[in-house]
Amino acid sequence: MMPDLGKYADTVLSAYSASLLLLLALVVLTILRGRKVRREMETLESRVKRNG
Amino acid sequence: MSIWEYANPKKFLATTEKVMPALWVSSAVLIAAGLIWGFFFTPDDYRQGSTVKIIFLHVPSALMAINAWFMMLVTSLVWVIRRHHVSALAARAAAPVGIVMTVIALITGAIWGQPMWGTWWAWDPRLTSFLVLFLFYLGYIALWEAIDNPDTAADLTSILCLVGSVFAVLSRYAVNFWNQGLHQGASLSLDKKENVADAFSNPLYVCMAGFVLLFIALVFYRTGTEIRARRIKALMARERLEA
Amino acid sequence: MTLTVTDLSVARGGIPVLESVDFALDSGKALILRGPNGIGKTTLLRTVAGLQPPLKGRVEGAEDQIAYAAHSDGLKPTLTVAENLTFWASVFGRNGIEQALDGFDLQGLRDRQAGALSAGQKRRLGLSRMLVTGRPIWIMDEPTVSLDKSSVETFADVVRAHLGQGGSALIATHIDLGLEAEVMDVGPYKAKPHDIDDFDGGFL
Amino acid sequence: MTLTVTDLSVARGGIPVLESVDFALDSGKALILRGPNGIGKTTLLRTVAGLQPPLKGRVEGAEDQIAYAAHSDGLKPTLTVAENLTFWASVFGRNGIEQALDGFDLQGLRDRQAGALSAGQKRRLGLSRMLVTGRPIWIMDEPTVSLDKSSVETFADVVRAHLGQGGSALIATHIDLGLEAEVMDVGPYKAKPHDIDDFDGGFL
Amino acid sequence: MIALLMRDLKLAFRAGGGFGLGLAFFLIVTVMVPFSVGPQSELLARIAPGVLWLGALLACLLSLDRLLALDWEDGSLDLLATAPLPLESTVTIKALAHWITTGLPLVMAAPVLGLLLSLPVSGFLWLVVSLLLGTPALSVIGTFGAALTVGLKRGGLLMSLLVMPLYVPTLIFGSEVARRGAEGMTVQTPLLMLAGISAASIALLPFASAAVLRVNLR
Amino acid sequence: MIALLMRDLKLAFRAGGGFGLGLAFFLIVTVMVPFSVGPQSELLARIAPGVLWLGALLACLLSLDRLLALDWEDGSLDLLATAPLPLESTVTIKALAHWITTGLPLVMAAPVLGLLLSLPVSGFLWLVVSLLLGTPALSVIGTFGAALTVGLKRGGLLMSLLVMPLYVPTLIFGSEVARRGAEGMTVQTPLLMLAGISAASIALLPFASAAVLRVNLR
Ligand code: HEM
Ligand SMILES: Nc1ncnc2c1ncn2[C@@H]1O[C@H](COP(=O)(O)OP(=O)(O)OP(=O)(O)O)[C@@H](O)[C@H]1O
Ligand SMILES: Nc1ncnc2c1ncn2[C@@H]1O[C@H](COP(=O)(O)OP(=O)(O)OP(=O)(O)O)[C@@H](O)[C@H]1O
Ligand SMILES: [Mg+2]
Ligand SMILES: [Mg+2]
Repeated sequence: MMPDLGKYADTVLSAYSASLLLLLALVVLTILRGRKVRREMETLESRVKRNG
Repeated sequence: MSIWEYANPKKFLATTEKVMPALWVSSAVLIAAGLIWGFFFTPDDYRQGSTVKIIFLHVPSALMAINAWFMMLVTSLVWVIRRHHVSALAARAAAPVGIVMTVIALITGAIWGQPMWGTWWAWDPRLTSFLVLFLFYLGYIALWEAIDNPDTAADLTSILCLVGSVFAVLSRYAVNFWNQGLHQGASLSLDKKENVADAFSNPLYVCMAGFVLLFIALVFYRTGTEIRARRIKALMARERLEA
Repeated sequence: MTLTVTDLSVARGGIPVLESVDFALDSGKALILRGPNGIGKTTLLRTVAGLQPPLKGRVEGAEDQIAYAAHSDGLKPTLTVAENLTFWASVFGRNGIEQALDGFDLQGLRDRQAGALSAGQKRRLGLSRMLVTGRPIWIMDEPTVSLDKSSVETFADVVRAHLGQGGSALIATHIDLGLEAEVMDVGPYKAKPHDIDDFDGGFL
Repeated sequence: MTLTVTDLSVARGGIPVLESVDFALDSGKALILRGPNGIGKTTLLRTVAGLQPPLKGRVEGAEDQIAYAAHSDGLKPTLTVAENLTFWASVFGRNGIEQALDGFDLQGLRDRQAGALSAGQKRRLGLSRMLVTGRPIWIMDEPTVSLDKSSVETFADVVRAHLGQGGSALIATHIDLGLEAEVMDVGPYKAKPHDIDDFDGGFL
Repeated sequence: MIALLMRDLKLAFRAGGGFGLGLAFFLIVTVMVPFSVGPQSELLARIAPGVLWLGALLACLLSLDRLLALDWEDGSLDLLATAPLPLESTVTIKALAHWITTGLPLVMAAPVLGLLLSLPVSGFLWLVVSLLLGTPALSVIGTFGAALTVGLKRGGLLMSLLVMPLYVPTLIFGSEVARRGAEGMTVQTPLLMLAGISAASIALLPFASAAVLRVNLR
Repeated sequence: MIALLMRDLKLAFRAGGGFGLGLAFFLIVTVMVPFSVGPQSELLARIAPGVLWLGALLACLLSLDRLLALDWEDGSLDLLATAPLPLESTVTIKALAHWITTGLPLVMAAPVLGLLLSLPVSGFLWLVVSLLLGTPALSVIGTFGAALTVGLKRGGLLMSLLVMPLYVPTLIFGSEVARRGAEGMTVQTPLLMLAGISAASIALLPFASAAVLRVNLR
């Protein structure tokens, strides 16, 4: 399954893991903040509507 | 029916809401496919050994790092000229994505450099100009964060983006003049002599397409978030007026 | 030389504070703005003076006619009183600061550094700056802050003399200046909340 | 808990401005200082508050009893109203800012950043700081600058309540606060020019 | 006291509060060195420990001018002086907040920047150790400089001028430790001196700073 | 216009006005370099042109934050904006005043400091020429940065962050001229580029600065 990376295994694997980690972190943070802001906006909208 | 219609925040939210799932899925599929293809099913390079596999992350991220700045330049111009709020917010949304891409290109490059050039870092022009690009991103983001008033921030950051782009190009030339480099030439160019072998180029194209889609997805989503954040600010201000 | 403000809406920090303000200020007249703290007087004055763009509406007759006195006086603490005034006079292409010094009773402080003045003395110097601009329309934001009773009277005299020479003045203040001037309460112009479903560039 | 000032001479920038000031301030009482601009009220208050040393004379009963409100309010523009007050409360080892917020009608502005307040709102916040210190003697330098009429009344009410609880207040002001308090004109204490032959430590 | 520390940290982390800017300055100075002295990595490796120390010192220095001046301008210092907190603790806490928001991030960033300047592998450990020992001294000494110049409008540059000579011993011993470390030599003597300077500054300077501040307030 | 220039110069020369402080900073940075990288004169000679350019650049940068911020804080900028002077000339004059009080003294002091760092004799001429051509660009670019951050309390460090990358081309070509000069090589190409950057910045950037200032004033 795993291809033979030879003597550069560390190099290649660390490059892949660092990059994927960064990408994942970017996506996750983006979505978390998006959700939070969306929730805040909805509560605020309903409150404002209720108050007139 | 002009594209400026999408500059209305509500319309923008409604439209992107519809295409978001497709964007997420297709970018994930393309990136996964490209990386798996590249990682498991390409041969080692005769000179670089298995390190050549890093190219599937390195080149797409470098590409997007530059293109993200370019997109910010365009949206900043649109804001300066036509004053569409969504445009300014899109620039704001793209900057963190761009800086992460820059960091990925720098990190993968540094890791790749260790076995190939025997050093993590060299002051090669291409590497150096990427570092300068990183600094531009940093300054741009810091300026957005430092200013309260969103319209002021949009105006200032877009002028910074315009002036900064000119100076970024200038630095590219300066750096080229200052040091001859170690780095690869443009291997995907039409100049066949330098070109990467076909075995690598196809999965590379797939990865590049995936990164482009991921960038679009992230920017759409983040722009939506920025729009909502602006609306929260405006709503709170309105409440204040009533109080 | 009339300053006309038509249907003016002004915003602070991106938020509308006053809407549809209308007034005209003829030469020889003064207009006093009143209203509770935070209603938007400062914002209105800055917009009329051209320091910030209006949300809506127009300001006419202001171009190069206005001298503006804000909360802060634009004084350099290391320059003397006379040097400060001379600078502002020459920026406005004029010379002669004696009249300004006399007007606010500053002759005795003439060679004192501005940084070594008391709060009220600084304010008097800041106000005397209006006299060296040679501009006909004076816009002043709470000009009498820190002034004692007699200085307030001096100030009123100077404004009266300015009006007598065909100038005009727009003043925001909380106290009674003893000027014979029209008074406008800005309270009624307070911006009304927008309809929140109208989700446009203003994000409301 | 009486604040006693005996034969106090104060100087600003090395130059004596007021001489031989005497007064006593009992708890439950307020003393209002008046005098033309530049006479030395600010200097006197800073000396009494212990921020600068007197030239001569003594201030008794001030140690750790004084809360001082200067021209500037010590507000951080990036902290909210509540955060600003909470900070000052804990510096003085107390907690609970509700009463201060209520006193100056700031509940509605509680979560607003202090930098986004109008001049009068800032001033109200600065004054409400006095309430969270828990100190009995309030020393205030022109506290009502920028305040509108109704805020001045609120302020007077707060001071009255403070006096009622056994506190005292020393206030320099040019306007009429509507407080039932003793008024002291500092004019007569103006420092007389020394005899220039008397060439001593003061170089005069 | 904790309230003051918390407030200062909060202010630093708020938008425009200045957290991370010292770091950014450090980064930028380091990046600019190759632009100015040229890209040869053998030359860069030789000057790397010195450049990193100098960069850290400048970054500290530049973030000092907001340490007390902001509190002075808005009147907070006057009010703090009448508060029940002794001025000695106030300045100590301010120095601590400065170190947490500036010194500590510099220490953590230094190895990454060492990479950029081709610092030899053997040098990383001692670079970090020397910065960890030296930056607290930089903060405390800097607080003294800030207290000296607090009354002056934009005293920033004057303060740099006053503080720089005071920084000389710390800089000499600190960069000596880093340099010897990079060259594989023994670091004991300069390390002890550095530790001594730090300890003495932290113990004694706050009294001087408080005294100076008292003079400036009146 | 002349009144504004005169006032700015007068303010700079008054006590606490900041004249000479940029110079002092330049001096100190240069003096601290041997402390941090070690005293070998052959090494110092090699890095001398670069260090002098970097020092000059930092000195310029640090004196920028008082360029507009003081006028902003005391309300002068508001008043200047309502005066009959177009904002473009105001910022140009401010940049000029900055150059006269900071850039010019740096140019004149550089040869002396070159001596301290054992700069080769051949290097002095081109060092001075490159600084003379480059410092005006530094002032104009810096004015843009100062205008961007003028509304922020103590925007000093943020300003450094924004301005530094903009300084990169000037620094590269400037120090390249000085370096080549010191090594006796031909300097024509970088010299032309440096002159071009200076001329273009002076011609165009004031418009950007004025635009930014207008945004900040409202
Ligand atoms: C931190 C170090 C590095 C940085 C910042 C960097 C940056 C870049 C950039 C900006 C590109 C251009 C992408 C594009 O324009 O499409 C690129 C492409 C490339 N890099 Fe790197 N690189 C680094 C290190 C390396 C190393 C060590 C190697 C391998 C020895 C390498 C191999 C390549 C290859 C093969 C390409 C594709 C060339 C092309 O299509 O233009 N890079 N890199
Ligand atoms: N930066 C800001 N962001 C958001 N709102 C602000 C900002 N600055 C001021 N405001 C608000 O705008 C409103 C108008 O302020 P303005 O300073 O014009 O009031 P004013 O009438 O001059 O009050 P005062 O009499 O107290 O000076 C106030 O409610 C204030 O809280
Ligand atoms: N730094 C200084 N050096 C010398 N004299 C000064 C200095 N600062 C203020 N003065 C002078 O000291 C005197 C007292 O000033 P002070 O500020 O105490 O007056 P004040 O009564 O508070 O006036 P106001 O009502 O205007 O606030 C004034 O005449 C002033 O000109
Ligand atoms: Mg106001
Ligand atoms: Mg006073």
